[in-house]
Amino acid sequence: MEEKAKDKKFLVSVGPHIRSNVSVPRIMWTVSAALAPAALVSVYYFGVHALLVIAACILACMAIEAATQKIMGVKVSVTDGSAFLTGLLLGMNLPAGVPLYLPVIGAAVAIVITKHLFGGLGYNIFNPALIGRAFLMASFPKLMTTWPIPAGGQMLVDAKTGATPLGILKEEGYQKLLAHFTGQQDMYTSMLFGNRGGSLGEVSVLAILLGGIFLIAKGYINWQIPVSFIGTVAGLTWVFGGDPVLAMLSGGLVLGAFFMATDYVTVPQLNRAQLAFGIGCGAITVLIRLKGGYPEGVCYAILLMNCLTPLLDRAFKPKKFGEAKAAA
Amino acid sequence: MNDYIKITSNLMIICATAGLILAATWASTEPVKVRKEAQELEQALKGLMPQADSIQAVKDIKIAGKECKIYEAKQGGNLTGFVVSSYGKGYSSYIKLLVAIDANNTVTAVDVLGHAETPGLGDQITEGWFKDRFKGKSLEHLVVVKGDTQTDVQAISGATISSRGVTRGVKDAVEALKAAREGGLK
Amino acid sequence: MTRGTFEMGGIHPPENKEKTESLAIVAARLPERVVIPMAMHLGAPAKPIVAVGDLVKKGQKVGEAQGHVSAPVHASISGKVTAVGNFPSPMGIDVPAVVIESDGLDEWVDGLVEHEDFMSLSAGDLRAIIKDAGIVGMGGATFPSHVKLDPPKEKKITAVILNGAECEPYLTSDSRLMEENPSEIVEGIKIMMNVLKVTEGFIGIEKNKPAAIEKITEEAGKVACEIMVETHYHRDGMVEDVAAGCKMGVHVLPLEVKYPQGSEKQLIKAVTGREVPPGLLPMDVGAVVQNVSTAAAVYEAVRFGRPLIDRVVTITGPGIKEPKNMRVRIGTLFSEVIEQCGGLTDEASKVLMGGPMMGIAQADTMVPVIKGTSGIVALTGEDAAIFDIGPCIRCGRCVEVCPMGLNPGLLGRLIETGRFEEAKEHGLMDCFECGSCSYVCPSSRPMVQFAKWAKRELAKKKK
Amino acid sequence: MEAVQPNLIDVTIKSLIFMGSVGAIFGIALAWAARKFAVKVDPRVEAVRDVLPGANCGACGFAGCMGYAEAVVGDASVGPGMCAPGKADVAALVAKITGKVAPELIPTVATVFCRGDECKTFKRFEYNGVKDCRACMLVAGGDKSCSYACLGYGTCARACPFGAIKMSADGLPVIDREKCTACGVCVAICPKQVIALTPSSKMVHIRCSSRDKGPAVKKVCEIGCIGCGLCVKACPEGAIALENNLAKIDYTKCTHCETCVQVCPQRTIEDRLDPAKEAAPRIKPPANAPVNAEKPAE
Amino acid sequence: MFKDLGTIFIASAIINNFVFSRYLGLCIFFGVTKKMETAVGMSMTFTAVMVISAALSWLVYNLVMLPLHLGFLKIVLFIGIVAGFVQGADTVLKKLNPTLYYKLGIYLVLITTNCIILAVPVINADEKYNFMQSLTLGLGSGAGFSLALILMASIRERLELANIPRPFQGMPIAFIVTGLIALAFLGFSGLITL
Amino acid sequence: MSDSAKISYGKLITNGIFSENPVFKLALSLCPAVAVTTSVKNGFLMGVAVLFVMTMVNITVSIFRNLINPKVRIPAYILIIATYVSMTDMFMAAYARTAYREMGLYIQLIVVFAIIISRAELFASKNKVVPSAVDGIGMGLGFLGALVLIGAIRELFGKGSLMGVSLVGQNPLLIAILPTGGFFVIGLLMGLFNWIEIKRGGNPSSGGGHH
Ligand SMILES: Cc1cc2nc3c(=O)[nH]c(=O)nc-3n(C[C@H](O)[C@H](O)[C@H](O)COP(=O)(O)O)c2cc1C
Ligand SMILES: Cc1cc2nc3c(=O)[nH]c(=O)nc-3n(C[C@H](O)[C@H](O)[C@H](O)COP(=O)(O)O)c2cc1C
Ligand SMILES: Cc1cc2nc3c(=O)[nH]c(=O)nc-3n(C[C@H](O)[C@H](O)[C@H](O)COP(=O)(O)O)c2cc1C
Ligand SMILES: Cc1cc2nc3c(=O)[nH]c(=O)nc-3n(C[C@H](O)[C@H](O)[C@H](O)CO)c2cc1C
Ligand code: SF4
Ligand code: SF4
Ligand code: SF4
Ligand code: SF4
Ligand code: FES
Repeated sequence: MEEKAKDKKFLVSVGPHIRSNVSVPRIMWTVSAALAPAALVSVYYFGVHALLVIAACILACMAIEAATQKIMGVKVSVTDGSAFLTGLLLGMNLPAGVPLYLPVIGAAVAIVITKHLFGGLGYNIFNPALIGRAFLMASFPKLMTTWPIPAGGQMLVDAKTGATPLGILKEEGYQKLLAHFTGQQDMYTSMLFGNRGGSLGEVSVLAILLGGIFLIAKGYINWQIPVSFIGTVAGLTWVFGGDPVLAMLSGGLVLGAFFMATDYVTVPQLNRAQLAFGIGCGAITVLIRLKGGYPEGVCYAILLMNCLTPLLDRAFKPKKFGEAKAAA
Repeated sequence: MNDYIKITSNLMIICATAGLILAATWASTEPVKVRKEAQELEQALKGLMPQADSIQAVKDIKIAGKECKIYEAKQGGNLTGFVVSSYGKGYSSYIKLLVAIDANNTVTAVDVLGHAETPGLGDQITEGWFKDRFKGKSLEHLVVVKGDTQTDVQAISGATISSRGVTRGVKDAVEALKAAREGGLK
Repeated sequence: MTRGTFEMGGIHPPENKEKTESLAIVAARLPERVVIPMAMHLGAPAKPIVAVGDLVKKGQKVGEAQGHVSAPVHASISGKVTAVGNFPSPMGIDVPAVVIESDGLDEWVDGLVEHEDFMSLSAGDLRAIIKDAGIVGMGGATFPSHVKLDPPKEKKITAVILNGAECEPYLTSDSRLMEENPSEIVEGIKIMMNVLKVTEGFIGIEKNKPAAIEKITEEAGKVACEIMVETHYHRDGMVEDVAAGCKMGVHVLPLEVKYPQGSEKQLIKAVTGREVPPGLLPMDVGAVVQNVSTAAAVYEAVRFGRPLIDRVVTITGPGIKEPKNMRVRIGTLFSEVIEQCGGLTDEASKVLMGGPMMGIAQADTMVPVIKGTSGIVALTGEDAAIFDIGPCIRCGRCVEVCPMGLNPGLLGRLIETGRFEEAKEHGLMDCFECGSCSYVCPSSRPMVQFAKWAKRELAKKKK
Repeated sequence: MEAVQPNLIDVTIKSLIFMGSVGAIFGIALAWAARKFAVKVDPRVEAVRDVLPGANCGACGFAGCMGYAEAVVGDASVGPGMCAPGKADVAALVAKITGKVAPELIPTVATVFCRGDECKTFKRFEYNGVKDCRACMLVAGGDKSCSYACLGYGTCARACPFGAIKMSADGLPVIDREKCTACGVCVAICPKQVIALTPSSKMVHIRCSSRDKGPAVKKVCEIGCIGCGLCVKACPEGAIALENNLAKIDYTKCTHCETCVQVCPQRTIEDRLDPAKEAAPRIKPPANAPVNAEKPAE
Repeated sequence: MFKDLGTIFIASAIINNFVFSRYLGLCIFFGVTKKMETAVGMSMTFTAVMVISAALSWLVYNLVMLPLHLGFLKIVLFIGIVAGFVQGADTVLKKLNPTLYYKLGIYLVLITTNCIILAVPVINADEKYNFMQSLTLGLGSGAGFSLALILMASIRERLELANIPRPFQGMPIAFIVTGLIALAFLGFSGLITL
Repeated sequence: MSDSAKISYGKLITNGIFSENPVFKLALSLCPAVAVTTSVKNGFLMGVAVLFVMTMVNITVSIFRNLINPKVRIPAYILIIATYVSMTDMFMAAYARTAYREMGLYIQLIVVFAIIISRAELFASKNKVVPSAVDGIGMGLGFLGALVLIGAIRELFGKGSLMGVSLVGQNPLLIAILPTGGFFVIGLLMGLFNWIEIKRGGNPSSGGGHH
C-alpha cells in the first residue's frame, strides 16, 4: 500500500479542463488600473491630502478584509483586488479634506457590514463603497459636505464655502452657477477636465470616461448600464427644463455609472435587466437632484436600485434555447 | 342561540367596561392635559411678547395647509404686536413655530414649538443663537444665505434645509399677517 | 438557408490542433492484450457470451446487446479470452469486460457478409446490419446508432446531418478521417439517408478544416444522382421496397468556428435553423445527427460486413512527446497507445479521454480505448493547474456564453446549497454539460460537476 | 384644541352607550359568522404538532412535522411512533393524543462503518472539484483508495439537522451519540452508504464496509475487514457472520464480551464503550506500530 | 385635490415608506419575508384589510365619535374594528373559500399585531384627513408595505444562497439588510414630508 | 407550560429576560425597539409603559379567562389591551408631557405589540393570576432590558452621552441615533448573542419571527 501511495498521481476533475485567462484578481486589478488615471487627476488637483485619503481607504479596506477573514476562519483573499478596488472607490467618493479616521470607519462599514456579514465577495446585496459613503454621510454630514477647493488652475466655485457645482445649482440656481464661469462653453470644459470642486472622483470626468471606455472595450463591463444611466439623467433633466450637458458632467454621475453601477455583484446579470437598472438609477438621481434634500443623488440612486436587483433578476431571465419555438 | 348571547354579552361587557374605565380616566386626565397645554402655549406666547399683558387669538389662518392662528398682543389695551403660529417644511418634518411680529411687520422673535429634525443637525434650530438670527428681519431679508451674513438669515452649516424650513415658516407667517391686516384686521 | 452557426452563446477556446491536424492517420501496433468493456455505449450493457479460455477471432461477437437501446461488442483482435470480470473503464467506474490475449494472427472471423450494391438493401436490413456491427455514436455520446435510425413512425425525419464540427480543442481525428477517407463518409451518410428515406443530407464542418471541407465537398458532388429505395405501404398491409430514381443530395456546410458547434442541438440549429425545444429530441424537429466517424463505420459495416473494432484516436497535448493520429483497436490500453507516441512527458499531470472541454480525466492510464474515444489528451502543469474555485461574483459571463440560455452561475449556487429541485425549475435538465460556462468563469466554478451531481441526485430521488 | 369641558356623567353615559353598542354590533356579527360559517377542525392535529420536536427533518416520511401530525390524526394506518428524533417519549404522547398504541421502540444511533481515515488509506488521484462526497462520487467514484470507504468530504456532517456529526482532523465523521436522534438523514445522504443506525445500547461494531476480498483490502486500507473469519469462529454467542467477505454482527446476540475485538488481526472491530476516544485527533502511526495504538489493551 | 391624493399615495408608498422611513410594521416585515410566496400573500391580505379598516375607522370616528366628543376612545375603537373585522373575515373565509383561507388565512391573525394597521387610522384622525385622503393613505401604506415585503423577500431569497456567517443567519442579517435599505432610503429625505 | 403548579417564578422571569427575550430572541415588538431607543431614557420609559400594560393585561386576562368565549378570544384580549394602553396614553399626555411628545405615536402602538397578545393567549389564558402576573413582569422586564441596552449603545455612539450625561464630544457617530443605526445595533447585538451561544455549544434559535 505504501508503495502505491507514492506513485505520481494524476489530477482528476470534471470537465472542462481548461479555463479562459480571465480571473477574479485580473478583473479587479484591471478595473483598479482603469481608475488610476482619475485618481491621479484628483491628486493633482487636490494635493497630497487627497493621496492620503485614497491611500487610507485602500489600506484600511485591505487590512480590515484580511483581519475579518482571519477572524471568521475563512481563506484570506485580499490579493484578489476586490478590497483594493472597494477602497479606491470609497476614496474617490470622499471629499479631499476629510480627517483620516473617516476612511477607516467607512472601510470598516464597507468591508465588514456590507460585504463579510453577507458571506464575502460575491454575496453582498449592496455596493460596499457606496454604503461606506452613505454611512459616513449620515454620521458626519458636516465633514462630508465640506469641499476643499481644487488647488490647480483658476477656481470656479464660491471661494467661501467651496460648494460643488450641483450644490450651487441647488442653492442658488443655474444663472448663479453660470456666473462662476466665463460662459457655458467654459463651464462645460472646466467640468470635463476636472477644474471644479467635489469629491475626489468627481473632478475629472475625462479621465473616468477614458477608464470606462477601456473597460467596455475589454469586455469587463457592459455598455448597458452606463449608457442608460447617463442617458436617463440627461433626458429627464432636459424634460424638466434643466441643462442636460451640465447634468451629465456634474456630480458623481460618470464615476457612478461606469464604475459603481457596474459592480457585478450588486447589479442584475442580464443585459435587459441592466438597462432597466440604469434607467431606474437615472430616474432616482434626477428626482433627488431636482426635488430632494441633497444636491446629488447618484450614490443613493445606485443603492436604492441595489435593493431592487434581486427582483430584477427574478423578472428578467435568459431566453432558453428552443423555448420560443416550443411556444409557437 | 346560546352562542349569540354569550359572544355578544362577552364583547358588550368588555366594551362597556372599557368605555367606563376610559371615560373615567379621560374625565380625570383631560382637564389636566388641557390646562397644561394652555399653560405651555401661554408661556411660549409670553416668552415672545414679554411686555404684553394679554394675548388673544383673533384669526384662524392656514399656513402650509395646516391650521394656524394669529394672536394679538396688548399691553394695557395698546397693541404691541402679533404672534403668529406657523409651520415650515424642514428636512424630515414640519417644524412648528411661533413668530412674534411687530406692527411694522418686522420679526421680533421666533420660537420653535415642535419638530422632528435630525438630532445634532436640524435640531440646532431650537438653539437661541439661531432663533436670534430672525430678530429684526423684515420680509425682504427673510432669505437663507450660506456663509456669513448679518442682513439675511445665515444657515446653520450642515442643516441648510432645516434653516430654510424655519425661514419659510417665518416668512409665511409675516405674509399671512400682512394679508390679514390688509384684509381688515386693524 | 442558414447562418452556419447557432446564435446564442458559445466560446472560442484556443484550438491547439496544429500539432496533429496535418499528421496522417497511422495504424497502431497490434496490441498483445485488449480489455473490451461491455458498456461502451449508452443504455444497457452487453452481456458477455464468451468464457475464459475461449478462442475468438477478430470481429467475433463477444457481448450480446441487451434490449433495444444497447449494442453488441466484438473482439478487436484474434486470440484467447483470459478473463471475464470487472475492469476499470475510462468512464471512471469499473464495468464488466472481456480480456483477450492476442495470438498475433489478427484473423477476421468467418462469414463476414459483403454488399456491393448496398444501396438496394431495404431499410430493415440495413438497420439490422448496423445494429449487429455494434455501431454507436463515435462523437462521444456513444448512443447506439441503430436506435437513432429507427425513429417512431409519427416522427417524420427530413434531414440527416453528419457532425464534422470537431469543435473540441486539440482533437483532429474526425478532420483527418474526412480528409483521408471522404468517400467512406459520404457513402455512410447515403446509407443512413436510405434507411430514413431522407433525400437531403448535410455535413457540417467547422471552417478551420478547409482541407476536409474541400475533400468532402468533392465527394459529395458525386452523389448527384443515385438510386434510392422507397418503401411503399399498400392498403392491404403489404410493404414493398421500390427503386425510385435520383433524389438524393448531400450538402456540405462550412460552420463558424465556435464551441460547442458540434453539439447536436446547436448543429441542428446551424444547419436547419430549427431549435429543439427543451426536453425534446432532434427527431422531434425531423433531424438525425451522426458523427462523421460513425458514418464511416456504417459504411464499413454495410459494405464489408465488418463490425466496429477500431477507431481513429488523436493522441496529443503538451504532455505527449510525439502527438499522433492513430487507428487504434478498441480495447487497447491507454498506456500502450501513449507509449507508441513516445510516452508522457514528466510534466504531464492530467490525462483525458476526449478533448479538454468535455473529456473525462483519468485516474490511471490502465484503461482501454472504447468506441467513443476520439482522443487522448495529456495536459501539463500550466494547462492543468488546480482550479482555485471561488465564489460566484455574478459577472454574467456564464449567462452570456451558455448556448442553452441558462443561468449557470445560479444553477451552480442552487446545487451547491442542495436545492436540486429548484435547479431543475431553472432549467438544469436542459444543460448538456458543454462546460462553456466553467471555461469563462473568472472564479473557475465547476458548473459541469454541479450539473452532473444534481442530475444524479434528482434521478436518485425519482427512484 | 377644542376645550371640551369633560363632564364625568355625560361622558360616562355616552361612552357606555357607544362602546356598548359597538360591542353589541361586533358581538352579534361575530356570533352570527361563527355559527353560520362554522367549520370543524380536529384540535388533535395541533396537539400532535405541539409535541413533535419541530425539526422538520422528514424522518417520519411526511412533509415536515405538520404533515406527520395531519397524517397520524387523519389516517388510522399511520403509527404514532414514526418520529425518530422524538424517540419513545414523543411516540407515547402522540399515541395518547390519537388513541393509538405506541410501539416499542429500540433506541438507535448512527454509526459510521468505515475507519479508513486519511492515514489508513490513500488517495488514488488528486481530486479538484466540489468538496462534497456526492459530487466527488462523480469523479471516478471518489478519490479514496478503497472504493467502499468514506470519502471524508463531510456531506453527512453538513446534512445532520441536529449538528451531531463533526469531521475528525483526518477526515472521518464522528457522531456525537448524545446529539444524534437517529433521524437517518445521514444514512440516506451518504453516497458510500457507510452510515447505518445501530441499537444505542450496542457498542461493538465491525466498522468496515468493504466487500472486497482480503488481499484487495490489504492493498488499499490498513484497517479494513479482510473477511478472515477469525471473529466468526471466536464469538461465543455466534453473533458474527461473514457476508460478501465482510463480517457482520447480529446485535440481538452481541453481549459486549469483546472476544472478537481481541482476535481481529486487522483491528477493524471496535468497542466504543468510551466514545470520547473516538473524537480524539489521531496522528499517523509509525510504520510498524500496532495500527490501533491509542486503544487501551483489554 | 388629485394632486394632493397623488402626493399622499406616493409619499406613503415610496418616499416615506412606512417600513424604511417610519420604521413601523417591522414584526410582520421580518416575520413573513422569508419566502416570496408568503410575502405576496401577506401583501394582498394586508392591503385589503388596511383599506377597509381605514374606511370603517374614518366613518365611525368622524360620523359618530367626534360629534359625541368621544375622541379619546379612538385607540380602542380602531383596533377593535381591525380585530373584529379580521376575526369575521377569518371565520367567513375558512368556510367559503378554504383554499384561499389556507393561502391567506394565516396572515389575517398576524395583521392585528401590525403597527401600521393602527398607525394609519390614528394618523388619519390626527391629521384630520377627509374620507378620500384617508382611503388614499390606507391604500398607499398598503402598497408601500407590500413593496417593502416583496423587496425584502426577494433579497432574502438571494441571501438563502449566500454564505452568511452562522451567528448572523436569520434575523440578524435581516436587520442589517433593513438598516442598509433604510440607509439608501435616506436619499429620499427632504423630498415630501407628510 | 400550561401546568402552572410546576412553574418557578424565578424561571419565568429569567425566561423573559434571556432565553425568550421578546426583542432579541422572539423578534417581536420591533418597531419601538428601533424607533424610540435613541437614548436610555426613552428606551426606559417605553419599556416601563410596556411592562405596566403587559402585567396588567396578563392579570386581567387571567382573572377572566374562564368567562371569555374562545370564539372571540382575540378581539376580547385586544380590547383589554387597548383599554390599558389608552389609559397609559392619557396619563402620559397629562403628567409626562415631554416624554409623551417624544414617543407620541409609539405609546398608542403598544396596542398591537404582538408580545402582549401572545403572552395573553399563550400564558395568561391558561394560568392562574399570580404566575400570569409574574410572566408579564418577566417578559416586560426582558423588553425593558432590551430597550435600555439598545438605547444605551445608541446614545453612547450617537450622542456621546449616557443617560443624558455627556461623555465624549458631540455626536461621535450620528448614524447610531438615526433609525438606520437602530437596525444595525439590533442586528449586531443579535449576531453577538448568537455567537456567544454558539461558542457555548448551543444551537441558536435563528430568531423566530412573530407568534
Ligand atoms: C498592486 C497590483 C497591481 C496589479 N495590477 C494588475 C493589472 O492592472 N492587471 C492585471 O491583469 N494584473 C494585475 N496585477 C496582478 C494580479 O495580482 C494577479 O496576479 C493577476 O491578475 C491574476 O492573474 P491570473 O489569475 O490570471 O493568473 C496586479 C497585482 C498587484 C499586486
Ligand atoms: C442622516 C442625515 C440627517 C440630516 N438631517 C438634516 C437636518 O436635520 N436638517 C438639515 O437641514 N439637513 C439635514 N441633513 C442634510 C445634509 O446635512 C445636507 O447636506 C445639508 O442640509 C446641506 O447643508 P449645508 O450646505 O449647510 O451643509 C441630514 C443628512 C443626513 C445624512
Ligand atoms: C458540447 C458538445 C460538443 C460536441 N461536439 C461534437 C463534435 O465536435 N463532433 C461530434 O461529432 N460530436 C460532438 N458532440 C456530440 C453530438 O452532440 C452528438 O451526440 C453527435 O454528433 C451525434 O453523433 P454520434 O451519435 O454519431 O456520435 C458534442 C456534444 C456536446 C454536448
Ligand atoms: C466593474 C466593477 C465595478 C466595481 N464597483 C465596485 C464598487 O462600486 N464598489 C465596491 O465596493 N466594489 C466594487 N467592485 C469590486 C467588487 O465587485 C466588490 O468589492 C464586491 O461588491 C464585493 O463583494 C467592482 C468590481 C468590478 C469588476
Ligand atoms: S461566470 Fe462564474 S462568476 Fe460569473 S456569473 Fe457565472 S458563475 Fe458567477
Ligand atoms: S454546461 Fe450547461 S449551463 Fe454550462 S454553458 Fe453548457 S449548457 Fe449552459
Ligand atoms: S460518511 Fe459518507 S457522507 Fe459522511 S463524509 Fe463519509 S462519505 Fe461523506
Ligand atoms: S447523526 Fe445521522 S441519524 Fe443522527 S441525528 Fe444526525 S443525521 Fe440524524
Ligand atoms: S411592533 Fe410589531 S409591527 Fe410594530
